[in-house]
Amino acid sequence: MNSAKETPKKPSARAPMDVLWQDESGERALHEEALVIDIAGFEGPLDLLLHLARTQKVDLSRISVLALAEQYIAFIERARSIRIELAADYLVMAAWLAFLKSRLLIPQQAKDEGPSGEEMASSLAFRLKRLEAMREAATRLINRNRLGRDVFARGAPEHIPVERHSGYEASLYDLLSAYASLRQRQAVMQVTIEKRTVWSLADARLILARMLGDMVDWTALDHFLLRYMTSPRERATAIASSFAASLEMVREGRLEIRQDGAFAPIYVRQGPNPMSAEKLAELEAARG
Amino acid sequence: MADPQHHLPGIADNTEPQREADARLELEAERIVEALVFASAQPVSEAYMAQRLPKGTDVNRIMQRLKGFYAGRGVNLLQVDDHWAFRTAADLSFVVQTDENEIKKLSRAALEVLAIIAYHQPVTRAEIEDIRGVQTSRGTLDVLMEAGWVRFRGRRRTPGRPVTIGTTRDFLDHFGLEEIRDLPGMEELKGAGLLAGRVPSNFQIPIPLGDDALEDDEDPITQLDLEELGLLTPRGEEAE
Amino acid sequence: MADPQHHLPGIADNTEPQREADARLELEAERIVEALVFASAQPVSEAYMAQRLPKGTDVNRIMQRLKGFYAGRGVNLLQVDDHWAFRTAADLSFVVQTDENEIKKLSRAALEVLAIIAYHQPVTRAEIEDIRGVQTSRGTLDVLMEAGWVRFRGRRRTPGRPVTIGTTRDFLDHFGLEEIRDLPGMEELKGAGLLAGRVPSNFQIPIPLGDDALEDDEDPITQLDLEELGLLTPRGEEAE
Repeated sequence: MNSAKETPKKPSARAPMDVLWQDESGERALHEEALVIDIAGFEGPLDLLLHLARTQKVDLSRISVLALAEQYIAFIERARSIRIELAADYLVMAAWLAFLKSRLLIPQQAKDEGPSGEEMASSLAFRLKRLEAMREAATRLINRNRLGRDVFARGAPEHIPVERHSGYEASLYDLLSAYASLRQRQAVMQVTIEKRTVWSLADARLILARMLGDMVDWTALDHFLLRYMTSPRERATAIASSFAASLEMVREGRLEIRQDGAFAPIYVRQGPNPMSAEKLAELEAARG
Repeated sequence: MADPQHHLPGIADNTEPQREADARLELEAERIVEALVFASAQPVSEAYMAQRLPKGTDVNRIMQRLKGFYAGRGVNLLQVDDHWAFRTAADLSFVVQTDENEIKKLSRAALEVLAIIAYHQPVTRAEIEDIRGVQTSRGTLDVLMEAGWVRFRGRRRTPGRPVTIGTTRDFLDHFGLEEIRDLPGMEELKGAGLLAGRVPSNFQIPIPLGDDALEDDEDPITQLDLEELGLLTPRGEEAE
Repeated sequence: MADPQHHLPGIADNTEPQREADARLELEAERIVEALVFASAQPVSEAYMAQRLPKGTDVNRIMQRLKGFYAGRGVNLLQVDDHWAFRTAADLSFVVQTDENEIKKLSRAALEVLAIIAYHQPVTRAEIEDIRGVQTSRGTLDVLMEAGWVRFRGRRRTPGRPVTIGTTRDFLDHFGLEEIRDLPGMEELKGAGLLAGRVPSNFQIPIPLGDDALEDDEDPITQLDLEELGLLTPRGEEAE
């Protein structure tokens, strides 16, 4: 539940435009089961709330905000219990609704600052009504007679009236997109993007092999790797690759490995079949 | 040009030829604007037509009359802002339609954003996001701008001077609207206070502005907007 | 369809509603062909129209009548073989043709240079080239000057005293901006999807300085300068 990013959206899969165009109500055919799984289909928490409100089957001005808040929170809990990644927006809304719920249930103290539960509830109801009104407006708009679909312009225009004196045609959009793409192009050309350091398995194997000679006794894997870690950012990749390489080397008998418990330090030492100097030279040569 | 109806009776020997001359001039003006508008696929402005007519011609009156003349025909004269265009009658779409008549389909999000811009303009991106309760994903506004339906209008004179967005004349043309006030359901929405950019305690309803001219609305009066909008919403809290 | 005039007299109680129905059908057929011919990019054949009309409709008769209807108007219906097209009346070609060939699309390079001037003004030629990373061809600035969108503002007080360039009032008018600072900034360009979300951390979009007042490091352009720049001679050589 730590995803702060937007969940991937696939509105077309769930609410295809065709539905919106043809279906006046704009109601989406969604049953409860799908709802639980398909959070990605919602365009944010308000969309989800609106959907839940719709299932109350009452006029939006008469919905019970309290019931709605409970439904939403329950929904989020269910989503979390089956480990659906939720965008931060949804969690923030859940927290806000929990706060709203407490405000509605507990009488407000006289000196209490901030909006009352009723104010918050009516603000939420307003926002839902407004969003729904905009959806309906969008549907009505798109169902109007549209140029090029229902209504047509002259097919063989003879003349383009030039209203501007400049004699040149360009829109603000043209101008801005030209500028943005130019600047972006130049920025990409001028900025050297820092190469991300990643330890390959081969790198890790070579480094481990080099170290083998020095290792007299059990040595903590990450402890000796520190020598090779120039920056903390390399830590994760170095440990991951070294660990994978060490397993392979254990299999070959070049290394022994020991860990006393989960998350305890990992120790390594030379195995029964150490790497020969020639083999090491070969590896070094291969790496260049 | 004098309106024939305003001539005084009793000086008939003078008014009769005058009236005829007026009628001839009027017909000629009608023919000229017909030709101008018919020849163009894009709406033609009254100002442009006025330049091509005798000085002082009341273009709008002529256009209104022509509009009536074409009302029942297969091709209608439509007003878009202060521009005019001939378009096939909507009830005949079934005959005119061909396979090539493909129009771009909009995503649900883009359509919603378009409606919000149309009904709430001039509107900032923050306000759009407040209404939808979600961030506008990349490419949504882009698509609408590329279609030529929305544009940056200016900046609001509030802290941060956010850029305001509005619809274009192409938008009106595409959806067959004379002006932005003709948007379906506009009156009801206004009446219900749903176009007010704020919570119900404040029942001030801005009149949507479609004109090109920036209005006083982009003044500190709307300063309340952003702060107030953000305050009671979860998105606003998140931003804090 | 029977022509009403061919009905025999004496059976009036039957012909009156019949005649009305015929007239309605006739008008509907007229409307359909009007729309078809209007919307088509090429002249439309009678055979094609017949397919879209009730069986047995005499297309040619309808077209001939429509031709008469439009004869005195600003737009005429013309027959080419058995195809039909609308054309502006020949005697009105002067109104329609006055500004033929005048509209040109701005080249990509010109758009880029214009945008750089808009955002980075006052800007010198060398700075433009630095931002674009390529040399600006001689004609590009000329085009923008000709369009009336950019102007020489002054000279910068640096070695070589390079000329500074800025936008004009016409530029603002054309692009529907009230002032140059209304140009969207980085956040808005990103929000509109015009700029990718990931730009280098040092990436900046300047706030354009578009005042007529000269900057501190700018000198006004003098008559002498203009001559020196070759601007007073036709299509002057640009100072390289």
